[in-house]
Amino acid sequence: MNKTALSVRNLSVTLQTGMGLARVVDSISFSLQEGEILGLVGESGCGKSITAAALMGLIPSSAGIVKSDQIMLGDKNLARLSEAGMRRIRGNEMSMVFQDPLTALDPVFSIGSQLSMVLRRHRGENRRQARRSSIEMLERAGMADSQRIMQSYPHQLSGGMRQRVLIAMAMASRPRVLIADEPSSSLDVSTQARILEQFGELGQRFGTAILLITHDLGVVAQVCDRALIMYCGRIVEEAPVKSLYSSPAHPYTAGLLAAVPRINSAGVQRVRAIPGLVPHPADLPDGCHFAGRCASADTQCRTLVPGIQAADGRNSTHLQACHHPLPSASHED
Amino acid sequence: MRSIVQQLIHGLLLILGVTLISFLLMVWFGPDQTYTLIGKNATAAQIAEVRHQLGYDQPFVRRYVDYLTGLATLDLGASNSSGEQVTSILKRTLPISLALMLPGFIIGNLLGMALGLLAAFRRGTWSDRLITGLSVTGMSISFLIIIIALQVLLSTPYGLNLFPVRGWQVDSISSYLTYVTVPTLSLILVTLGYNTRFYRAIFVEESSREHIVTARAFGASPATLMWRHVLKNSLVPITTRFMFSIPLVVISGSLLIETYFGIPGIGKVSFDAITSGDQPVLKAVVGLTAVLFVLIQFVADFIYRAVDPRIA
Amino acid sequence: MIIQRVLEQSVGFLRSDHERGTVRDGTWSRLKQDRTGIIGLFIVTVFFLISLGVLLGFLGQGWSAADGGRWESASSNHWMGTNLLGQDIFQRAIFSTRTAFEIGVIVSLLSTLLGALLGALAGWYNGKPRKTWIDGGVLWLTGVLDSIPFYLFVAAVAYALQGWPWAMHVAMVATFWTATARLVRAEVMRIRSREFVLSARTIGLPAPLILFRHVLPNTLHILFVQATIAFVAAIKTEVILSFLGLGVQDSVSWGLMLAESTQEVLAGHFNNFLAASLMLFLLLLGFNLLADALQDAFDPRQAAL
Amino acid sequence: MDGAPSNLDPARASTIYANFLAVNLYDTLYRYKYLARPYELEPNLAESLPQISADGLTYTIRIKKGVYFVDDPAFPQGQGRAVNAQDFVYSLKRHFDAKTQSQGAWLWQKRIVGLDKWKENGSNYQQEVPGLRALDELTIQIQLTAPYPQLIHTLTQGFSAIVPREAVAFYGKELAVHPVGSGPYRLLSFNNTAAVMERNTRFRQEPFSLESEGFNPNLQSGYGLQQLEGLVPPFMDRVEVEFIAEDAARWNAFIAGELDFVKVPVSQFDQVLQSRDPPTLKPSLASDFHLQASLESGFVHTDFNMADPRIGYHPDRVENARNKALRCAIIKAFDWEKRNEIFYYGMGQVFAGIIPPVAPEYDPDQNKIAFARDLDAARLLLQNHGWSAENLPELEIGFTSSVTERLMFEQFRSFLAEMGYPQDKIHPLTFASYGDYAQAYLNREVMLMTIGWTMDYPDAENTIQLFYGPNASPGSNSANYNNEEFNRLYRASSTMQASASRTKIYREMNRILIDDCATISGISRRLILLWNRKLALLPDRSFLGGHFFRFAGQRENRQGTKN
Repeated sequence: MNKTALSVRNLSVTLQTGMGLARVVDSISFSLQEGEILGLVGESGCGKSITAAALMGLIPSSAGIVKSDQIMLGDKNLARLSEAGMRRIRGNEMSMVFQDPLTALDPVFSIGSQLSMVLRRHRGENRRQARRSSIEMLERAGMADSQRIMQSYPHQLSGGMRQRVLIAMAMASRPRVLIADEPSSSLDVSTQARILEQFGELGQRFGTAILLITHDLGVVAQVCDRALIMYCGRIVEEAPVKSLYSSPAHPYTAGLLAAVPRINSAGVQRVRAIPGLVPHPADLPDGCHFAGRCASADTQCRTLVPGIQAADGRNSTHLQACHHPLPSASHED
Repeated sequence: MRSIVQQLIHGLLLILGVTLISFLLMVWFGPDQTYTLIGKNATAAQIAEVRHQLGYDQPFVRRYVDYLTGLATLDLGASNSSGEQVTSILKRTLPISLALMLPGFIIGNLLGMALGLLAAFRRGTWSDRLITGLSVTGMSISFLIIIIALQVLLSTPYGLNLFPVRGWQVDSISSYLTYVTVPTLSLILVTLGYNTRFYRAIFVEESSREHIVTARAFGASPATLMWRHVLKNSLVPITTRFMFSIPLVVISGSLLIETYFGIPGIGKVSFDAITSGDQPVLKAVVGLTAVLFVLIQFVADFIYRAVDPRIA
Repeated sequence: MIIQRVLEQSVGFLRSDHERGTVRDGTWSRLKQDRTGIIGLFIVTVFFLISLGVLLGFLGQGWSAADGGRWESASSNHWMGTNLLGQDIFQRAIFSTRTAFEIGVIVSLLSTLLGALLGALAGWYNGKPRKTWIDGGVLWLTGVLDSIPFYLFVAAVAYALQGWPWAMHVAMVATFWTATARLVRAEVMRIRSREFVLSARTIGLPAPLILFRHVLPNTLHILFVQATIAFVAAIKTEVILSFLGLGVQDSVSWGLMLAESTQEVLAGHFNNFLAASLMLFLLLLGFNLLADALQDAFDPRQAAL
Repeated sequence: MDGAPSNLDPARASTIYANFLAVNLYDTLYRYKYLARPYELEPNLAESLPQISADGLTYTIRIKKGVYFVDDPAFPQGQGRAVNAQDFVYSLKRHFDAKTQSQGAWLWQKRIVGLDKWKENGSNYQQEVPGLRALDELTIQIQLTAPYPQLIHTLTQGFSAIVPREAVAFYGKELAVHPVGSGPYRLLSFNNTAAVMERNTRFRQEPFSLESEGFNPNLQSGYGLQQLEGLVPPFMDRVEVEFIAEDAARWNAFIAGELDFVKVPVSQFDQVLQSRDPPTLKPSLASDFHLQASLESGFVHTDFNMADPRIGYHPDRVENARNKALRCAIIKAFDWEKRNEIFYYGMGQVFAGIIPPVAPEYDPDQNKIAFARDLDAARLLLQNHGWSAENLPELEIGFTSSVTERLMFEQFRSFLAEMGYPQDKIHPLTFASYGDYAQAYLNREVMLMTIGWTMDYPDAENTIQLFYGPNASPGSNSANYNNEEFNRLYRASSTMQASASRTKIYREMNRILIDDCATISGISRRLILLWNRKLALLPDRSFLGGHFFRFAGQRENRQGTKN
């Protein structure tokens, strides 16, 4: 099983911000295999969520411009699809789970009606069928008294519950691709863990490809197969999780990793935060956007945009975009 | 159950307050009708006589309590100036006011909702700007200006001269329409600006909620978003506005329109009552408005529970 | 001295407080970007200058001199013609600007202050879990005032205070403050649970100090907007009251001019009506635009919607 | 009609509007002749003019036989019964029953033997009043305490209209909206914007006679009255009276053809009139409408409150003189011509004192100087009595705040300003309702008050009593004027029948009053009435009052008329 579920070529998003036009996503490309969980990692404001919205076609033309060579979902090119066409895709072949389950559900409709609404929309089921299959879904999502949940309203459920409901909703129509935007960050640790496990299972069971958007490398390590590191709208590194953690090639990635507290034989390591701040998307520096915060940056970095390329000394699927990539860790030991 | 009891108490307190304040203003400090009732060359004795009949010589508490009991037993007494029973006055005038105000009130709100919805839906586009711009303009025109202008334009030789200048000689649908048109138009024009703006704000607020994005992400069509999600979520503020402006529109609004167009509705009657100091009428109008308010609060509360599960 | 440090801290919190809806540097810049807002501000300023000119005796002093013929049409010495008495309508319209500002400023100032005070007290002593009589009382009063038909109430007050030139103002203040009070109450309840307030309380600062030094300043955005709204409402109400004969007593106002015109327009004399309604409309428009701009400027989130 | 009656109870029909309707819904013993001018009395319900005893104290009046009240649930089986003398007695007694809240009682107070006493004893209708008795079914006898020449005039007014006791018992206060009378019309509907009346089919059959109504062919032809000769009033089956206080609105309703008869608002005079003197209609209107321009039966005057030491009587002789000078100066500064021009389209009639042109005792060649403006003389007066911008008192001028009243005030202020009276020393004292205004000046709290007086009968006694000392507030002498000589002359004249010598006394009193500068007076407004040429009619807004309704006929067959 190595079919490509989603492949994106040169996706760019330009938004109208208070400080003028800003290119918040800058011609990114990546692909997503069936059953794979791909992490999209970066600090807040780096364009992760916008990417997700753009993929779903949720960015209104009044708000910004979305450009791309192609967004292939299976054999459909979403880039060419009309709004009506997209509507048939959304929540059907490609669906999304949001960060804050508290506000993501309509407070005045019962869980049941919201679930079955989706089913009736996409599968053309009638009320009864939709109701039955919703119940199944909730149970599959591991919720015991699904009957009660069906009748209850969002405000009556816990955060974790709501998130599970949302996931159930997202999986309702067995989508090829599921985009999860910080699905667990608003939940307490234990719930977080359970939610993430659920993703794993889903991936296995339906071969759904999952794009997991997060700022938390811990989460990535926990569930993802591969990860994309995003900085200021660009992908600066793409690699299988192992290789990424063992030997990051981009200084930014290294910085992120260094900022994650971890415990090893040497005891608790001191956290080193990346110096400086993320520049505002409306006035990005030329060349490598990270140059301003990078120790090893030179004039080349400040003028020339580094292309993405194989990171030498690492396995072929490890790509990076830096003029002065870090040496592969494997060489050292 | 407890909440209903609380509401009852709250309602009673409200009625008590309204009646007390208005009694103070309109009755205790209000205009003294004695001198409109005495004839030429009245003697001090006759004046005292009239004051006594009007009950002006009673102590405050006594008069206030009488008022409340009268209100409670719906025994509203008779008008001082015409001698007509207040209840029959109300029976006569209230229907007129309703017939006069309701069309404008309802159309005004529906139109406002429609425009607000359109503007919210086309947020940021030229049509939105146009609508909001017009509503601000509308809000900046005084009621009186609108009335005068419309009257000149529609009911005088200087304009189209289509409708009667004033009055209310209604005995058929057609005559009703001729008399109600200009007032209704003025009422709509006056309220439309505020309504549109209000409803737009609400719809914008609701349509910018997270769950709307979710719904979109699950393939909901714009129509579904607006009619299903936005509208249902907006029901609470809408009902509130709608319900609570009823008494004010029927009394305050009709007061101006009816005095200007000389229409014998509750508004004109209560204003005449103020100017002439016809206290039985005043007391009845104010008292009943307060009661109406409380009732409306009950109804509104009921509706809230129906539309929003979060309000338990 | 420990107290000293914590106090600084709490004030520090206040400074670093970047919750939405508090007056801060961004406001003015946002306001400047708002074209319509600037237009509104401009109109209002012009009118304000006019009223100042009247106040200082440069403008509209001839408002009461009856030196023309009856209902003269516009001419070089009577720019907008004359009214029944032969008084210069233009002068009267100009002079009325002062009247309008007099009413607007007094009413909006007092009603907003009253609303802020009572609202703040109610919000502060809302004292969850148990309600206090202050909060209850204020709520009750607002409820009561709001359920008396407006014009009826204003008229009644105007009568109760027979002939007294300030009757109208009192009536309006008495009704306008409730809206402000409600908003401020809500806002204060929101703020009082925020950490800089909590910290200020934990170190036992006297409640009034916290309320007026730390909490109320954070409701300024509401007060500004409410003040402009009250201003508009005041001017509009004056018109109606003057029409009903309860308004301005010993002066001239657009309301009075309109009242005069109600009898003239149907006889084909439109000058009074045109002059008054034009001035009135422009000023109200100016204020409404300004009010919107302020709202947006203080409340970017809403504006962004 | 330009105002609304609040009340149709004859005992409270104090406004001309109420009176208009009252005399159509109820019967009065007498009325004035439809067409005869000056006014002549004519028996109405009474059979003939009263027999008056030599001492002028005893009046005996017989009423017509077979006159019936309209059918009404108030009567047994709803059948209107015959009107009898007792009904008149009862109706007059009502005025002296506190429950009635009479506004007309003053007409008979202390005039009729035993009537005031009857009231003191608690208004018990079983009790006889010696001065007011029904000798039999149809004969009334009235005993006066002193000769009261105006008595018979009072019997033409709505106040004296005849009310059946059954109706009072049945409707109580509500009688005010359920009139039950024996007049030419009966009420169909009534609210504060309109009253609709239909012909009282049981009204007595009295053919219309030009001759007995005092028809004057030279002046009164051309109104189509002749064709009514011999017909039986009321000629109209249905009369709608709309109460439209707002001038412009009333006028537009008329222009729009909604009304057949209207009192033209002053603001419209220039739209209506081709020429002022004599008043003629614009051709455009003349084809459809008749015009009648007549003086109101009353006048408007502005009184100084003589009880106020700042402007009126002052204990100190010098101050008293200074106040008088101030008053006289103000009077001289008052520009009647301009007032008349602006507010009455120059068609009112200005006169000096308190005997208005409509009064028979009016002196047509009185000297005009008395009301001519003379600023210099005014200033001189002030100077000579040491008045200066600094020491002039603050003036408070009272009025009910309506647009017109306010404009009048502003004009008054500008008059005084031209004399040199500092503007900022002249203040409006506004009252939101007439009641409050009346209360204030009847309690002597108003410095200057403008008052309109409508005469109750064509006899200047009715206006002269306005300044009779004992009538001071709360009586109708709101100026609180009190002059010994004046009072003496009034008492002397009050019992005299109309005569040249009485007229002489009246004019003497008028002179005294003018010399004392107690009032700025006065002007009688010109009423311009328009009515549709389809109507055969000659209306009257003064003493005849609503009595003319019954004589309104139509030239073509067209149902109903609106007023």
